[in-house]
Parts: sequence; structure tokens; C-alpha cells
Amino acid sequence: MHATAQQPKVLILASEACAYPGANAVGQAHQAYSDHAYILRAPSPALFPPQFYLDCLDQGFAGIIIMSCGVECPYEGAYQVLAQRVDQAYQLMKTRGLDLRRLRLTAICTVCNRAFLNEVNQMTRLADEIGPARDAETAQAA
Amino acid sequence: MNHAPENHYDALVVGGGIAGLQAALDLAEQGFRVAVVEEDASVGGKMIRLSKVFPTLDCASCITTPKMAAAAHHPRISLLTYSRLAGLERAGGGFAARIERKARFVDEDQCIGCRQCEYACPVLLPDADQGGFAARKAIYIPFGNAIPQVALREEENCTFCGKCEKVCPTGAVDLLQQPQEISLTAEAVVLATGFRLMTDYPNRAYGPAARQPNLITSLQMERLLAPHGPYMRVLRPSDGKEPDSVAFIQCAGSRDLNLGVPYCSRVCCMYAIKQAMLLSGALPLADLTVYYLDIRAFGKNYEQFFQNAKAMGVEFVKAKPVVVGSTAEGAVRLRYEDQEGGGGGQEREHDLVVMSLAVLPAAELDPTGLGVGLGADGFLGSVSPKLAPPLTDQEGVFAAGTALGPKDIVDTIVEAGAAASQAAAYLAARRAAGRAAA
Amino acid sequence: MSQDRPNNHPEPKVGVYVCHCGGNISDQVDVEQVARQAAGLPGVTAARHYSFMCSDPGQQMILEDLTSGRVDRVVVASCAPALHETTFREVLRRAGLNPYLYEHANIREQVSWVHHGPGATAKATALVAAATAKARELAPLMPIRVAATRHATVIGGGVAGLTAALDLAARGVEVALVETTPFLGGNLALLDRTFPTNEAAADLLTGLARRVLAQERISLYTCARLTGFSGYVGDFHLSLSQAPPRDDETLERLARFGEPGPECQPFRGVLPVAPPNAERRIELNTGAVVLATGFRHYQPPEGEYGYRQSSRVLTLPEFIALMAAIPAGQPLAFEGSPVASLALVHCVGSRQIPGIHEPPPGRELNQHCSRVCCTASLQAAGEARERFPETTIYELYRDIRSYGRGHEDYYLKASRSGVVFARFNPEDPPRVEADDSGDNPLKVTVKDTILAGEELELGVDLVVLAVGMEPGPVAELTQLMKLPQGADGFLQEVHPKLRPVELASGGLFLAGTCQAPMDVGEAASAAAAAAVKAAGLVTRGQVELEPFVATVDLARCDGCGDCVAACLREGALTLIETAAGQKARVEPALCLGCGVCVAACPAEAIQVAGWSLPQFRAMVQAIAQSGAEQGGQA
Amino acid sequence: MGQTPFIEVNQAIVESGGVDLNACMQCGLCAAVCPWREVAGEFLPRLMIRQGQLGLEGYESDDVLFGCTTCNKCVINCPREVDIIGVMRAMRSLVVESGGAPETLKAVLGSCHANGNPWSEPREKRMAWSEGLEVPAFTPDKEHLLFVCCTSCYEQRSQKIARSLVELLNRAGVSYGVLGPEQNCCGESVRKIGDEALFQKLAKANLEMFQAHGVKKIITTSPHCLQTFSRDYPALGGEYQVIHSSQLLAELAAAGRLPLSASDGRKVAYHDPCYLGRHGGVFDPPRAAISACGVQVVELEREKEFSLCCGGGGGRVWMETPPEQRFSLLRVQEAAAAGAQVLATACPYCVSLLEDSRKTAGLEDLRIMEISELLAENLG
Repeated sequence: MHATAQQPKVLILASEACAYPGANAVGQAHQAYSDHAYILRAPSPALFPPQFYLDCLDQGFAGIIIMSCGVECPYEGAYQVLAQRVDQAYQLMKTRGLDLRRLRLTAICTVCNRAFLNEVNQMTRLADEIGPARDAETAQAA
Repeated sequence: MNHAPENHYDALVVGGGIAGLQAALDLAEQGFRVAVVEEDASVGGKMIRLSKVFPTLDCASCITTPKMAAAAHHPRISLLTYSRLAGLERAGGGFAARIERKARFVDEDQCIGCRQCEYACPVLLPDADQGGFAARKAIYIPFGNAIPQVALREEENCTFCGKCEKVCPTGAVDLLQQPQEISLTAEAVVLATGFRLMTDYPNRAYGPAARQPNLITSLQMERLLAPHGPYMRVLRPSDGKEPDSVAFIQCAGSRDLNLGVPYCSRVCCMYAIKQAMLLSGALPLADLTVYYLDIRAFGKNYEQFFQNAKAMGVEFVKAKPVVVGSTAEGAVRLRYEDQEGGGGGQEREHDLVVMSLAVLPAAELDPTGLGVGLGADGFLGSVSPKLAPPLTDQEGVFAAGTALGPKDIVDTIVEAGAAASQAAAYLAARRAAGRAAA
Repeated sequence: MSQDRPNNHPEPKVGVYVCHCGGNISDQVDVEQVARQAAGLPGVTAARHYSFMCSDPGQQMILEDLTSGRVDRVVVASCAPALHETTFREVLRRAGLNPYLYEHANIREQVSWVHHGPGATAKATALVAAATAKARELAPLMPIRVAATRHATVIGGGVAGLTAALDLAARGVEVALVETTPFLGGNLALLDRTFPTNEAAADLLTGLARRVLAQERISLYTCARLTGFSGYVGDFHLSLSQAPPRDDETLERLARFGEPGPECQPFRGVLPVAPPNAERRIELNTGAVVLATGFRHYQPPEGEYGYRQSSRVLTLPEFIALMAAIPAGQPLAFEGSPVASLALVHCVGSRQIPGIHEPPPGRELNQHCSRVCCTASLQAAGEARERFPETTIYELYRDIRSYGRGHEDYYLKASRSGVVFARFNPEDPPRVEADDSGDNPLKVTVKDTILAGEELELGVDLVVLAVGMEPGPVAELTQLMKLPQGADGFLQEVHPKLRPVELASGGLFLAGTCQAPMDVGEAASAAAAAAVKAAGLVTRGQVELEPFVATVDLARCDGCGDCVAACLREGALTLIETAAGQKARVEPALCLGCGVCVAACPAEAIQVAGWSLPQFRAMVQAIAQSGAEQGGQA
Repeated sequence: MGQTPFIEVNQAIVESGGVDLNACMQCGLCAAVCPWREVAGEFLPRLMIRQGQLGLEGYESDDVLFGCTTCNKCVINCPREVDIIGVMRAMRSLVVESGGAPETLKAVLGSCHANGNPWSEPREKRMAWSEGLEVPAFTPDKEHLLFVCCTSCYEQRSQKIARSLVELLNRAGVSYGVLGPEQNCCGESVRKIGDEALFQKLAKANLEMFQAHGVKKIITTSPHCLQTFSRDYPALGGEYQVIHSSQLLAELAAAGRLPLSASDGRKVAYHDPCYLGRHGGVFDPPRAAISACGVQVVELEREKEFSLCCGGGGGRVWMETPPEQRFSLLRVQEAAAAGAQVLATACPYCVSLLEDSRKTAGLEDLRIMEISELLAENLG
């Protein structure tokens, strides 16, 4: 088996209106990226409470990219709320001693192929470098 | 799936390609009852036979099958496949249609599409739906995603061995089935009879040298590229070699007064670019060349698609080449004048050459017998090309898609919606008039 | 999480169906293995794979499992959900099950098209596991039914707007036709004759305007601007602000009109009714909105091909108007002097290429082809040669795109009439310079690619720029209505083939050149297609909405009001008094489904139906564990 | 420094008869089908038309402008149905008018002026070919005028064509007669060379003569005369029923009026002359005539409208072409490779050039024959 537990995974939470179709556009263009990046779609990532991200890291993900529509968000005001939520998540991460680079908020549109690839490639590289958060935490504890 | 048609419909749609299906769906969504008559054994038309479609590179099946399925499952649509409109006359302010249901030699209602007959049949024939590159049986289901999934038997080549009859689990095979004629009435007719591709190479231009196996039609290339194509990969027909160099000859028949096709066929530039792009994925090392007169990438996002192809390394040569022969290795020899690259006569060889052949009016463009007026180009004519292209000169008869001239899929689908809109307005006005009279 | 399930719910039976997509998926993903792995997941009672799940036999396969009772909820792993999610939901409906007991795994666009080798299979397996985990958490959802107002609003009074309004009215729909100017006719009014029929644009518009004014179901609002937009499909609320025209250009144009009526004045348009003389606010309830906001011509920046540096550089519409103003039999003249030769330049503001063309300050490049300018240029050039045979005409083009019905004839006719063509590469565009030395005031230099790139110097009296099409000025509208735009700035349909005239938000439709460049016939067809879709929606009397809105678990809600404070949509969330105390309440037709309230709730009492946090947690867990399990098995 | 178009030249070409000059959309198919590609020649019709459209230099040099053999292959394929030959003719006429014709062609034109034939032979010797044969003079009671091409009147090898034909006509009892030295060249090549005034003069003289003698039907030995009489003369006021000898021979053979032995077992390939085939659309009668004497017909790959020009049209028959650029050389080699013993054709120019190339190629075993010659050999 190629994929093993050792290879750190990246979770992408993509907005249904922009970032998720944006990821599909990358697929239509057959532009490859790491197969350890997993994309889940959500109406708006603003629905996740800050603790949710920490739970994901605890599950074994090395990094999370929140891909929203940015200011183009179809839900007026949701992006601003989302940005606040992510700030709160950073606060929580700090108190836990987690590398803040593990969580990124970004805006991806339906045709942002290059931006999408940049984000994913950066995060997967980081994940390869620093490994899953759970392991890092364990190492720190030891 | 409604196999048994009823006696009366609001609209009769002739042609079950993408235009006919879309018009039928839009009419049915307005609450009208629609019968679709399709000559072929499956609905889906030319589109279902394509590989992927420009400019999104969606697979054609993925876009066509939902519409095929939606029409097949729609409570207000009846699909009459393998049937032709044998006659139509005006009756009682509407139309009375005679429809010939050709003999499938398989009972449509009993066939479950299990293909046992197909597996048992000993006769092998070239499969036209695979560009003639693959074989099929004398009794067969047209293709994987055909609707309906019902077998049919080709009469000329059947040996009457009776194996199909024996293996059929439902007793659906009926070797003596006769064509049936049914009658129905409708208030409006939508002609979506589509197009045909120039069947032979334009011989006067390309000479006897044009008859060679590695010179293929654009529809054959669609099959070579299709995910469920004959070879599952792109191989050239003469010897099964992976071509190292593929060329496209644009305007092969189109924009040619000499060949009686003065018009632009409108889709060839884009499908050649698309095929070249798909080939660059299938054969990353192959040289790809498009010989063209003008690149007509005029639709939404088409120009960007063309520029992408250029950036990917597809070579575009402005020239109208002729086929002068073949090499001992089977490559096709082309000759052309190099206008941009320094001028002069040039000769080049390509392992495989695709002719982007002209789009012609369908053989039975107007099967109504009403004598719907034609345009100068031989396609159905419109009496209001600027404000309502689907309006024909016959009251109650509307047209859509390539029956009204060459057209890409996007424009066809939009125009089918327009035809439905105009037919719906016509039907609504008739109803209102009927109510007023009553 | 499964412990959250009330005891009276039976254990879900999930069917997993993996699509080959005829090789699109199966060439990269071992679909058999994906299905095999899925079969071992908890709750899975059937796991199959097939070449085309979306095809009739594919759907039949699912249907049989559902009707036989083998499965009661479905996961299909195939292409992007945008393509087939509704297809498969429909299968559940046909089987008599709730269509929302369905989850889609995207293993084409996000797996087989971007990953190769065993990693692709592993990722597909994980995504199927996640979808299955979510499927187990799904609950039946009831669609929200909203009464649809039998009324539609068309924004834009050009040929597309007029056509859409007429077609809607013909279907028995009440229509509000909204136009920002006092005039009808849009850009078509600025044309002389249309190709390929040579009908006068003014005649076409007069005909349309007559029918619009005679149609009782159409209410016309000119000089009206959309100032408010709320509501939802079937029941939108529009605020319009009507005001007397004030800008000089409009007033000047108005001054030349006599009595209002349907007659179209060439190059001016139709003044259907007198403009309002006082400001007025209009509130409309409407079931659907058709956008027909049209295009505007590209305005070349100063200096592009000498534009605005020489008064002798005109745009094609200006040139057409110039010709139309010259009496029959008179020679072509400009500013009093005869025009012995002119050059017509194609692709101005169209087909711009990054790296070759410079975007004007603060603007994007127009990478698109404007579709109609080639034939329009050929028509103008052919007509000019016919009327003014003494004038030499050069057409400088990149590709001649006379694609449409009858268009190629214009190319032939222009050629035969003696128009001299030269073909340039975008890298070497023609240069326009003032020329004091020669016989003509302007010199155009062009590298002619059909002459092996030799440079030609053309002395001309006039340069005509075939300017392209850009989206109309819709910034305000796109912001107000949240309309999606493509990279080219035109409004973006859901899918060019599946839903070519619809916007992603329900009840909004596209007609004509607000979507992409089109000629008149194409715009009219697009308008008719939009009208038939809108009519289908509003004539049914009610609209079914997706049920993905916030729902409150009353048992958990303690009425703290945090969700109400967080809610972005006025009126969607309120606090009500119940027997069990203060509770949050959702107005489903207004709820956006954004989920901002979900994160705000301290008790996790509010969830977006179909997108609940427990469902997300189940998916995250499944993905997190997927590799580990497989790693263990391998 | 760029070039400045000289649109007056464009207009002059159009006014000189190149009416389709501007209809060309520059696809280049003409250049791709042109026989000059077979020998890597520089003659490129599309480029010439481009230069003509813009009035730029390049097309008017001797080698290029007088390269066209007027074989018609480009014309029948042109997607815009441009009369490319007409454009070439108009371009040449502008040069010829100003005295710029190539030297060899000047001699041809001069001879036509002075002698009524292009071969620089005296008018009186026009009937030399008929010496020793019974050739009736044309009188109003005769059905056909036999119009023998200047080439077959004067050129030695070609005289055999005319002699064979009269032998066949006499045996079949055809009612025909000839006119004597007052006859002029039909003017076909003269017109293609670009001397329109001379063509008009020759045609007028012939028309007056036909009129004076009451001619109604004409048999031509050359497809070039055939085309001129049937396509060009009507515009000048002379309508005649014109038939090429091969067509008449096919009719006579079919009617059993020719006592042919049907036992010639040789392998015969037929070379379609451009003016009979592509210009005239006559493809089957010559083949029928050949078949009448029991030969084995070998079809060449480039047959009928795809036929390879011999290189003699458009005045080229009088111009010097280096052996490596002769289409006729390719043609005899093609015939030999196909196993033909006889390469039959139906045009004096073709016979002349194919015969030359046969010698150049050293193909001792291949005979070049006009159809009349082949049939005459098989008279029983």
C-alpha cells in the first residue's frame, strides 16, 4: 500500500460556491497536486466553531486550509465572521503550543487554479516537513 | 421509460439528439405532453458519440446522459426510438402524424438489456458507433449508455441461426417482427433533425490519394479519444501504431464553393483544438499540427481555449493542404504552401491525419412533408433569423439546433430552449383561443 | 456519534456505488478495490462499481438495491457533485425514498484527474469512507415549498430584454421590464442594418416595441434603477428607484424625440413613454429575475491605434453612423474632406494576450473573442465599397471569424468588392501614425503574415477600429444581487451545457450579451431560452427549495440568543417564547444556510440541515483513519 | 522600410480580365495542387495573386509569370471558384502590352501576326501535312470542317496525327473537308500568353472564314482549339458544334463504322490532356476509342481530373524547361512504371512533350501515340 499512516494529511475546507468548484477546475485542467490533500465542501466555512479545527488537528491532520470565497462570499458578512473565528482558533492553538502555520485561511475563486495549487503545495510541503500535529504534540510532551 | 405512446400530445419533437431532448424537456417543464421521435435506436444524437466537449473538457456522456435520462423518466415525455416520422398532415388545426416504428426484432417492453443475445450472436460486423474501428454483433445494444437499453437486430447480416432467441431470458427476441405504423396527433411540431457529416472525403480537392486508412474523419477521432472508444487509447487504424505525429485538416469541405458548401461549419476549429489537446494528454510526445484558414474560436471562453492549446505546443499552420500519398510506413503525405514560415511549397508526413469535414444538412431534414422552407445553405429556414430563429414558415412548426445550420452544443441547447419557448407560447395561445371559443 | 441516534431509528443501510466514468476514473483509480474496501465499512450493505453510474443501467442498479430494501441510503463516487448530485437524488426519489439520504464522493475532479498511481486509489477510498460516514448520519429532509409569484422581472430593455419580456408574457406571466435609461433598444438601436438579413435595426426594434407596449401583462419602468434586492426564488422583493433623467447626454438625446411611442429612431432607440418627472420608489414582488443588461463597446484608451490622438481614428459603430449619415450618391467624406482610403483594424479590445498586450490602467485584459465584430466589419467594408467605389479599404485582421449563418457570404462579398485584406500577428499589431509627408494624413504599418511577414505601409485617411464587446456597467447590480462573473467579466452561467441560461442562485436567469458576446439572433434565442426556464418556474405556482437551512434542536437550545446576534440575514432567526422557555426559531425561506449561527451556538443546538457538525466530524474521522486502516491491512 | 501597396495595379489586373483577383482568400490550395510542386518549382499562384492584390513586385518576372501551364487543376479545386487562369492571363497581358513578353514567346506572337501560326512557318505550307493523302476541301455540302491544329500542320512528328485522322475519317466515310492556308491559329495559347489583341485578330479572321464557308460543325485535332471554339468564340459571335477527334472516333467505333481489328494486345495507358479533361470534361470517349482496338487499358494513378499536366499549355510548349522541371518526364516514367507499352493521348502538345521526355528518359520500349495513330494502326 502506497498511502500509509506516516504520510501527513492536509484537510481543505472549501466553500461550496467558489473554492470547491475552483478545486474542480484544477481537476478539469489535470493539474496535479499531493494526493494527501483532502477536500470537504461546506456552504460556508463560517459554520465551523474554532474548536473544530483543533479537533481536526488532534485527529491526525498536519494542516488545514480554509478556502473561502473571500469578499466574493455569497453570504454577505460571513467572510468577516469567518476571519474572526479563525483568529479565535489561532488563540486556542497558541495556548496549546501548536504551530500556527498549520491553519491557513485563504480565498479561492472558481478559476483560481494557480492560487489553489500554490496553497495546497505550500501546505503539503509544510506537512511533510513538520508532520501531523498529534505527533508533534506527543514529541513535545516527551 | 414510456414505451407505449398515447394518441395525443401537445408537441411532437422530431429528433432525439441534444436539441430535441432539450426542447422536449423545456416543453414538458411547462406542463405540455411531448412525444420525441428518433430514427436511431437510442436517443442522444451525435453528442453522445463524442469524447469530451469544448471548452470545459467535460466528457460528453456526463452532459448528455443526464438529459437523456431526464427525458426518459419524465412523466410527460414519450420517447419513440428506432422510429421515423412517415407522414404528417394538418388536421383539426393541429397535426396528425404517422410514425413508423421500425422492426427491432426485439420486444421493447420485454427486453431487459442483459446482452445475452449479443454475447451469443456469432456474427461480427464493423461497429459504426465506434467509427468502424471495432466489431459488434448482428444483434446488439447500440452502446453502453444508450437509452433505451434495448437490443436490436440488423436484418441484412443476420444468419438466422436462432441463438439469440434461445438465450433470451425473457423471450423478447422476435425474428419475424414487422414494422408497425402508429398514429398520433399533436398541436405543434419541433424539428430537431440535426446534421450529417460530409460522408466522403472531398475527392476533387484531395484526390485518389485521400483513400487511405490513416486519413480519418473527425468523428472517428472522437471515437479514438473517447474513454470507452474502440481501442481504449489512440492508435492509428492501419497498423495499431501509436502515432508520433497527428495533423488536422480544417475546412475539409467547408467554406468551399466548389464543393457546394459555401458556409463555415462552425464547430470544426474548436473540436480540432479540443482533439489536439486531448491527444497531447493521450500521446504526450506526439507532434500535433492544425492546418487552418482562420481559427474561429468565437464562443464563450473559446479564444482562451485556443490560446491554451498554442501554449501547450500545438502547432497551427495557416494553409490548406492536399493529400498527395502515403509513405511505406503508412504516414500520410501532405503538401501545402507555407505562407507564414518563409513561403514556398512544403511537404510533410503525419502518422495520422484527421479531416475536419463539413457539416451538411441531414438527409431527412424535414420529414414532415409540409415542405418547410429551406435557407440558401440547405438547412431549414427561419422566417425571423434575428428575433426568433426557431420560427419556420409553417405555422406550428418550429426548429432547433443543427437542423437550422451548423452549431455547437452550447448554442444548440440554448436554441432548443428558444424553440420550446416559442412552441409553448404558440400552444398557450391556441389553448386560450380554444377556451374563448368554448 | 452513533450513540446520538435515537433508539427507535434502525441502523442505516448504505449502498456505495463507484463509477468508472468510462476510464476517466478507472484509468487512475482501482475502482474494484475502492468498492471492496467500501464493502467493509460499517453500515455498508452493498458496494458496487459500474462504467457509467449516471447512465440508465447505472441508475437502475441503484434503484434495484433501493426498491429491494437492501439499502436505504446511497453514496455515489463519481464526478464533481455539481454534475450529478441531483441525478442520483432523483433515483432515491424514484425509489420512494427521501432524496437527501444521499452523499456524493468526488473521485474524478479531485482524484483521478489530479492524482496518479496507488495514491489515487487510496484517496478515493478515503473519500468514499468519508461520504459513507456522513451518509450514516443523514436524516431525511423535506424540501421547502415556497409559493411562487406569477410575475417575473426583466432587467434591461435591449433586444434580449424585450424578447424575454414578450416570451414571458406570452406564457401568461406578469412582467416588469426595467430599464435604466428612458429608451428601449439598447445597443441594437446603434446599428444600421443587421446581418445576415440586412433588416434595418430600427425596424426590428419598432416591431418589438409595438408588441411590448401592446402587451397588457408587461409593466414598463424606464429611468429605473434597482436599489434593493431581497427574498428568494419564487418570492423576490425588488426596490426600484425611478428618477427624471439628468445627465446631459440623455437629455440631449431626449430633446430630439417627439411624442413617445414605439417608433424606433435610427441610432437613438425607442422612447416608449415619457420619462418620469419626479422621483418615485417602486416595490415589486417577483418570482424570477431575467438579467438582460447587455454589453458595451470597448473604449480604446488614448493612443491605442492612434485613438483620440487623431480625430481620424474612429470606432466601428462611429464609422457605421458616419456612413449612414452620408446621403445616397455622395462620396465618403470625413470632416469635409474625401476619404480615398481607410484601414479597418480587427480585434481591438478583443483576443488580448497576457504578455503581449498591456492592460489599460485599472482594467483587465479582454482575452475573449467578441464574436460579432468580424462579420460586422465585413458588412461595413462591403457596403462601403459598394457605395463608395472610389475608396480603397484595407481590412487588417488576425482571423476572419464569419462563422454564422450567411456570414461567410459577407466575407466573399467584401473580397469580391475589392476590399484588400492583410493578416497580422498579435505580436506585431498595426501601427497608426500621423503622416505629414504623404498624400494621406495617416500611415498604417502592418506586417502581413500572408506575405511572409513583409511590412506594408498604407496611406489612409481614416482608421476604423472594430471594437470588441465588454459586459455592460453592472457593478452595482452584481453587488446588490451577488451575481457571479467569469474571468472575462461577463455574468457566469452555472454550466455552459447543463444550465446555460441559469445563475447558481435559484430564480435568476441570463439573457443575451450580459453573459457573453452574441449577435442579435443569438441574443434573442438566449432570451427566449431564459424566458422558458423562468416561465416554467413561476407558472407552477410554487417553488421547491433545497432544504439546507438552519434547524434548531429545541431540547438543546437554551435561548441565549447568540445565534440571533450572529445571523447575517434579517428575519431568518428570531427568539420566541415557548412553553419550554425562550427558544431560537428559523424562517426557512429566508435562511441563507451559511451556518454562521452554528459556530456561534455554545450548546451545538443549531445545525445546517445536511451539513451538520456531527456529519463533518464523521467525515474528518473517516479520512484521518482511512490511510491507517489501509496501511494496517496492506 | 515597408512596401506601399499600389492599388492601381490591382484595378488594372481586374480590368484586364482578372475579375476574380480579389475574390481570393489566400488559402493556398492552388499552390498545393499545382503541378510545379512535383518538380519543386518556384511557381506559386497564391503568392502571385497576393502580390497582384497589393500591386507589389514579384509576380511579373518571366520565370514566374509565364510558369503557369493553365492546366486548370487549381481552378477546379479553388474554394472560392477563382478563375486563376484568368488572373494569370490578365497579369501577363499587362506585361505583354508593354512589350515585356519573354523572347521565345515574342517570336511565337510575331509569327502568329505575320503567318497566322506560332511555328514561324510560312502560311503557304499549312497544308504540307496532307501531301499524298486524299483530303477533301471543305464545301457547304460537307458536314464537318476538320480544323487541324497549327502544330499538326507544321511540326513533323505531329503531322502524323492529322494524317492518321484523315485516314480514319475517310475509312468511316465521314463527310468532312478542310480549309487551306487561309486558316489561322485558333489563338488559344496566344490569349493565355496575354496578347489579347492578337487573339482577337486571329479569332476574327477565323470567324470570318467560317462564316464565308458556311461552317456549322467543327472537328478539332487539338483540345486547345476545341476549348477556344466552344468557350471563347461564342462571345465573339460564332456558335459552332465543336467536337474533338477522339470524341468523334469513339462515336464512329461504337457505330461500327471503323473496321478496327480488336486484337491489339498491348498495354496502353491514357494520359488525359488538361484541355480535353479538366477543361472540357471529356474523360470517357477517348478511353472508349482506345478500348475499341482490343488493347489492355492501364489506368495511371493520376487520371481524369487528377491528371498530371504535360507542361505544354499556356505557351509553355514554346519555352525551354530544364529536364528536371518537366512534368512530361514524370509522366512517361509513371506510364513506364505502370507497365504501359503505349502512352496514348489526345493532344498535339502532349504528344510533342511526352515524346521529348520519352527520349530524355531513354524509354525505348514506350511509344507515345495520339489516339488517331493508335486506331489507324489497327485499321483492318
